[in-house]
Amino acid sequence: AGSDTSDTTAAADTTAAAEESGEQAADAADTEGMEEFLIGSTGPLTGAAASYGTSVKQGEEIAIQEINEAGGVQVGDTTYKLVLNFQDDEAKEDKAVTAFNTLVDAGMNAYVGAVTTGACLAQTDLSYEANILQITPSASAEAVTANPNVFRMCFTDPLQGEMIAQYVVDNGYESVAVLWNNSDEYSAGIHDAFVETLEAADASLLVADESFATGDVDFNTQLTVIKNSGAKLLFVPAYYGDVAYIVQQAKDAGMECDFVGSDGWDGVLGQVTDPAMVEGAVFLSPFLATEDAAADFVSKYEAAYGATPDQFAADGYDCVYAIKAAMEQAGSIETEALIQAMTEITVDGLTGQVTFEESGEPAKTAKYVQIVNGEYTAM
Amino acid sequence: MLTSIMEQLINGLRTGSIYALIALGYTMVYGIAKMINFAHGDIIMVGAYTLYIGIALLHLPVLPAMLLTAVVCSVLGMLIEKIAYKPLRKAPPLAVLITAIGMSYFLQSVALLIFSSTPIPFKSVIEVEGIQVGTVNISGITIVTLAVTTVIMVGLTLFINRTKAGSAMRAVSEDRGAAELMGINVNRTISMTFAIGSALAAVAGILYICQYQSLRPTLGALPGIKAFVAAVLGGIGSVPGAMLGGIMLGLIESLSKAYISTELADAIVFGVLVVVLLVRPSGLLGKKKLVKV
Amino acid sequence: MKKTSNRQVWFNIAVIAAAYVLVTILLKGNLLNRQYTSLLVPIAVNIMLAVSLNLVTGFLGELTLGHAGFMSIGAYTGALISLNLGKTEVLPAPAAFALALLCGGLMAAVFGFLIGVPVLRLRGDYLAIVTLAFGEIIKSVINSMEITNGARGLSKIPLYSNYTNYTVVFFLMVLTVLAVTNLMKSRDGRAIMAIRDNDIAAESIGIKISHFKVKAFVIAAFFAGVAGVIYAHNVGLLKPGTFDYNKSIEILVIVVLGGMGSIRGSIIAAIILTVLPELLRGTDNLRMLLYAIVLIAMMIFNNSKIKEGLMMNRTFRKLGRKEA
Amino acid sequence: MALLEVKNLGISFGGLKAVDEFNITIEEGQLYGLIGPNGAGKTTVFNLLTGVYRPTLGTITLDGKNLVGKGPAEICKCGVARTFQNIRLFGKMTVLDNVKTALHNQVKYSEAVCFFHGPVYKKKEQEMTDMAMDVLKVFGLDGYGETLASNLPYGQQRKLEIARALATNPKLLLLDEPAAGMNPNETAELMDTIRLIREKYHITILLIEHDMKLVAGICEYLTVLNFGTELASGTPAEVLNDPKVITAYLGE
Amino acid sequence: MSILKVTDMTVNYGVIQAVKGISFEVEQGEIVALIGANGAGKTTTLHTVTGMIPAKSGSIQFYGTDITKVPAHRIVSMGLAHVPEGRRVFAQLTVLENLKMGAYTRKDKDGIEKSLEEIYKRFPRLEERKSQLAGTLSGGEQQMLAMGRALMSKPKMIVMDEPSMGLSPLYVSEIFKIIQDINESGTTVLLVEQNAKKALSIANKAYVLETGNIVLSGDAKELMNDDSVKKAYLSE
Ligand SMILES: Nc1ncnc2c1ncn2[C@@H]1O[C@H](COP(=O)(O)OP(=O)(O)OP(=O)(O)O)[C@@H](O)[C@H]1O
Ligand SMILES: Nc1ncnc2c1ncn2[C@@H]1O[C@H](COP(=O)(O)OP(=O)(O)OP(=O)(O)O)[C@@H](O)[C@H]1O
Ligand SMILES: [Mg+2]
Ligand SMILES: [Mg+2]
Repeated sequence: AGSDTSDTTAAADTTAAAEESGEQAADAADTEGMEEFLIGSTGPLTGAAASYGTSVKQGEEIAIQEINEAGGVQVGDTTYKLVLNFQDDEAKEDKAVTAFNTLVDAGMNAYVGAVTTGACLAQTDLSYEANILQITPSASAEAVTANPNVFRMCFTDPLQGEMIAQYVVDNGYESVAVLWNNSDEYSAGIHDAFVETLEAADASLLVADESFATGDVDFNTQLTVIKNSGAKLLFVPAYYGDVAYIVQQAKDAGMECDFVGSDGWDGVLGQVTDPAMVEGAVFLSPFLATEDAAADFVSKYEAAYGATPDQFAADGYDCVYAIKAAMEQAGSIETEALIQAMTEITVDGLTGQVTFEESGEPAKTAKYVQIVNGEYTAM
Repeated sequence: MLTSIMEQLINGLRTGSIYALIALGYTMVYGIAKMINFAHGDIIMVGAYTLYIGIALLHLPVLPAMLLTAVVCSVLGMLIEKIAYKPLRKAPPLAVLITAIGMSYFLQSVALLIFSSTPIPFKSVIEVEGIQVGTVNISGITIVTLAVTTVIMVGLTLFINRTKAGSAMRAVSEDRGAAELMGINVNRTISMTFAIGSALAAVAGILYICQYQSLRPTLGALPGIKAFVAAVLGGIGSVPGAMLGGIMLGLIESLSKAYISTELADAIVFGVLVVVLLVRPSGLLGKKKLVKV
Repeated sequence: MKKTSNRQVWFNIAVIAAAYVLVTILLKGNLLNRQYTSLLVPIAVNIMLAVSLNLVTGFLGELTLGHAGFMSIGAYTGALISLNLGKTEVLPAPAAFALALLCGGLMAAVFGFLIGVPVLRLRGDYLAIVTLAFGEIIKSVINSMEITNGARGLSKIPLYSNYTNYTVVFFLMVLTVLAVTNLMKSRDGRAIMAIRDNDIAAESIGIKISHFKVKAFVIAAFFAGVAGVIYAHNVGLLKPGTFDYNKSIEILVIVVLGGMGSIRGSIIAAIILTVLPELLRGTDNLRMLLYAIVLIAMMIFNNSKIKEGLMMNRTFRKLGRKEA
Repeated sequence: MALLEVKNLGISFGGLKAVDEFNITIEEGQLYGLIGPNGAGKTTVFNLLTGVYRPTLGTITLDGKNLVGKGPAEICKCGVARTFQNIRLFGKMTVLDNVKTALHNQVKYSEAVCFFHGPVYKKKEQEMTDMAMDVLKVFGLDGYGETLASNLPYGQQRKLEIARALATNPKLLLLDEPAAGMNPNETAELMDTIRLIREKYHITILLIEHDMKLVAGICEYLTVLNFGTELASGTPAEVLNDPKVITAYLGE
Repeated sequence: MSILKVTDMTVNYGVIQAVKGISFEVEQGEIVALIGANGAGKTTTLHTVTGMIPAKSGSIQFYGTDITKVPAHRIVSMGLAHVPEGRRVFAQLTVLENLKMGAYTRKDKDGIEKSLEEIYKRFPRLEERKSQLAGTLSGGEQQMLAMGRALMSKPKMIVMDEPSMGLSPLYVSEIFKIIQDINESGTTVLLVEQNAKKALSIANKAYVLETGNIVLSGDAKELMNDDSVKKAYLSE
């Protein structure tokens, strides 16, 4: 793979180049006689959700390259070189199963994935049976971590919903609207928890509850309803792709309410034609590309892929480092030892300092990010 | 309440006019070549990216960039026809449908490889002031889209019914063999149909991207399907029907989202479609096909 | 003539037995890696879907784009049954699964009957669009229902029909294929094909068009429903979005590639098109591109002179044998 | 009692009265001819008799049973079968299956048998094949059993259509220009065949034809249609010498 | 001068050979009849001549130009029109639109109008029904339309596939008169007919086709008196 040098654009060329340099680094490492540790990973590389999978993959690639260049992972007496095998699952459950099994066939040692919730849920029992450590970068439904071998890097949906509801109450908004994707479990999960928490606090706060479906690009109808409801704040638990359309059309419709978003908003600045549209918007994010801690990663990522990394890339990156930490802590690459070690490690990642509970959930602090002067700013 | 209904109607018009524009291309190709060109939506996508290349990368002025888009799409349409559909002229119609689906996958994957899956923001190149009707604002792009769609609809109707090339198209759509016997070059006629259909897709791509301002490889898929539905609603093969169907679809969508349920909006829209077709089995303006026994 | 039909039967039995033995050897001997093991059930599901769709599209001659809708009704009905009865051990697993299969199929058949109304009034592309609409309505309604858990879908569905139970799946697949094959060689099947070839003539010889059109839809829906139940109990997870028109089109692609009205073709195409994307895994980001190219190439080849030439050689050889 | 009685039949398309106040009575066993200029409404009469069109006026009774309002399938079950002016075969089915399909209401078995076959299936199918082959033999088509209907030459297709109609075991057989596209020799052969099937199957035949040799040769009674109404009726000798008929239809 | 010259032409449908190496010629100003039983290959021959299906081997020359591989639509503009078997009128187009379609290759507007008038004169029924959809015409009316449509291209030569099929006796005589008319006004005619007697009576020359081979040929009047022809096709 990666030898398709005939591609036409700059982006593709750099991708190929990055992969090649990765391979070269790996080749160099080979001569030092390192053992290989295969990290399997799946996510959508094609289809409508492709950008999320691609981000995770690229984040992982950066992390692996860094680790290998720094001499691999020292486990007891052996040094391991990390190798990534990323399979496309098209964000479909059935494809996720075969993608996962392909990785087992390839002899993977640990698994990072899946990127999307449905695909991930289809895999957790398989990884449990196959006795493989699984860390999902971004599958956020609660049920994902039910098996003891599964850990999660991102926040759960309900957690985000609750936190944002709290934010709304704390900041004294009197009328709030929510616009969510009813065919997406991420959006639905956050929405439900949000509405529940908000109504528990004050049932009169929520003045409009509108939804849309995956693939929709026109939100004018819902926005008109929201506008006419007089909401002062609009909460959009969705990914940046949808958000870009929503804020654009909200601006065109002359809406003046504040925006608040879930972590899916990360990357929204790269998606709007004019940053002014999202000026002042607040969203929850574990990752902030403008922070000093991320500077190194961001510059590497930009050099390799010609794009600013988003939350998905950061999650993928951190997952690889979590595995590295677990390997070192366990002093072994046996799955039991790795799982045991997961609850003992602390990863100082791009998405903050994180430890893992036995339930598989991450313990880390959420950051609110505000867009100020067209820049992401920590609050 | 009245303003809100007005506003929602205008929202419906806004999406409806885009559907209508795309549906025109669909109906045109369907009416003549008797095939559902599933790749039509993806030609729209190619059109959108071409405009982007013209303006953002080649720094062309707006009009030449649009022209470039139309040319690229027309040529692409003809190429697709030549490579993928023409070898299947004698095959059952469904074989062509499947090839069209393959073509749709193909275009999407090529776009994905070239431009990656991350959406690219793109600022509208059509700057037209909206108009204020009472308290309601109709955006400039909606007006432009409606105007363009109407002009195209009228032009296409005249072209098909009044010109020689148009009548050749109608003959080809009925019986290719007999058309050949009239001295009509069937291959060229079909090629031309695809060229025109794809040029319409280019126009749709331009207006679409100016309206929604974000480029992604899959952007043509959903409007493609919606427009197909619109074309059938209006009576597939009927040019005015495509326009009517598109606008109706937009209006129904908007009103059911606004006043019934956003969650069930799709179900309602399709439900209305089913009911309309049960009452008028050949769509709103479609001609009932006569079979004499 | 009688002899040949007997020979045909024996040949079919031999092929089925051989296929079963082959699968067993591959699995028991651990000759198949996990990737391909996990394809066994999807292949069977796709065969069932394609063969049942072929009944409507290939034999009855009506283009439908909503087959995934029937599949989803079967899948959800079956899954709800085994989640509520099987998992809570109200019923033993085999009984729960059998009930799930039956109810899934029947529920889908009921919807197949409902869609019969438009089928009787509409033709060609109008019908295609209405079936597409129907599929999307089902998706949309399932997505907003409480009992189906909306967009989050159903999970932890017991894996009654995963590869460890391939015997059951294989049996159901064979049953579907045989039922449809037999049907097409019977009086009902001839009536269905007659309607496809010339409905006016079919009516003129006393065939009730409405009856057989609805019947074909009901039967096809039933088997699609059963396939859906198997799907649900193989993946263990259901989401409404899985069953959109893209899924329907995927099935249609199999049917058309295999040849309209050819059951053997449907089976072969189902196997090829299920395995192909997996074979292309090695090609990384070129995968979908190659898939598209291969699909177009296969369609063109299927209708080309080259293939005609190959087939002709075969006919020649056959003719030669007959004479000899 | 007459087998078929049509009274005051009428239908119009748009403003055009295609059939108007048309009457015809056919006795059992008769070989009856319906002739008339192009566009006179002959095929339309067939379409009205077989339920393809619904008359705006008039009554049709077969064996005392009313046919108006019944669908084509039902009318077929009542015992009326037809062929079509522009051939309508089941093109992608074999010649044998074309005829077996027409036995649909003669030989029946249950749905379960359709799915699972078994001994009943074998027996009934064999019965159908035998019956179909019998009919095909009459038309000399028994050698073409496994040929696809659409690959037959035009003349054979016409014959297959008659065979298919016969297989439904009708009381009344309607033939729409059975000799069109046949040369005189073949027409002569066809005349023999028509006579033969009338004897063998004891049926009544109403046929439309422009070939006067055939009409004069086999029809016992004729009705001439012009502009949707009856112009003349009688024995061939009477009708074909009627000056009205000569100017409107025959010429010379 | 022989304006159509077919040499050793064979045509296949898949493995079936429908025409097995036939040769024939049509001279300027002639009416040539092609007769033969059902399935003899007459329609196939005509289709091959006008480029609708490809010849497997052999050559076809029209006015000295080799047209074996020329596509059908170009052959029409070279002046060879075809009245196809089964009429093939454009069912969803009106009668008038069908006729205009026949003049597709012509550019002389006035000439087209004149031809239209001539055709209406020949077939008054078509004028009565000029705005009716062709698909709803009766069989015979459609046959007239097919004929009129072919004439609209003002061809040098016209090939007709069973033009009298489905026509009433009155019109059969009329059609043959029209064919003679057309011929007298300078159009060469190649005629396939089941009504062999009528065909031979107006033809100059005739060929008899049997299972893909020409088995007899010669002067039409002589063939009319040939015993085997009499027996096979004229059956008195
Ligand atoms: N569905 C229809 N719509 C409009 N006009 C029709 C329809 N069916 C028949 N007609 C008209 O009714 C008249 C009678 O048609 P019909 O087919 O019965 O004639 P016919 O006597 O069978 O003639 P032919 O001998 O040429 O076949 C014709 O003028 C025809 O154009
Ligand atoms: N599309 C086809 N596919 C296969 N065989 C065909 C096809 N068309 C014609 N044939 C065969 O070719 C032979 C010649 O057919 P053709 O139609 O040329 O005969 P014809 O002389 O015109 O007969 P008719 O008088 O019945 O019109 C016949 O045996 C026929 O079955
Ligand atoms: Mg008639
Ligand atoms: Mg012929």
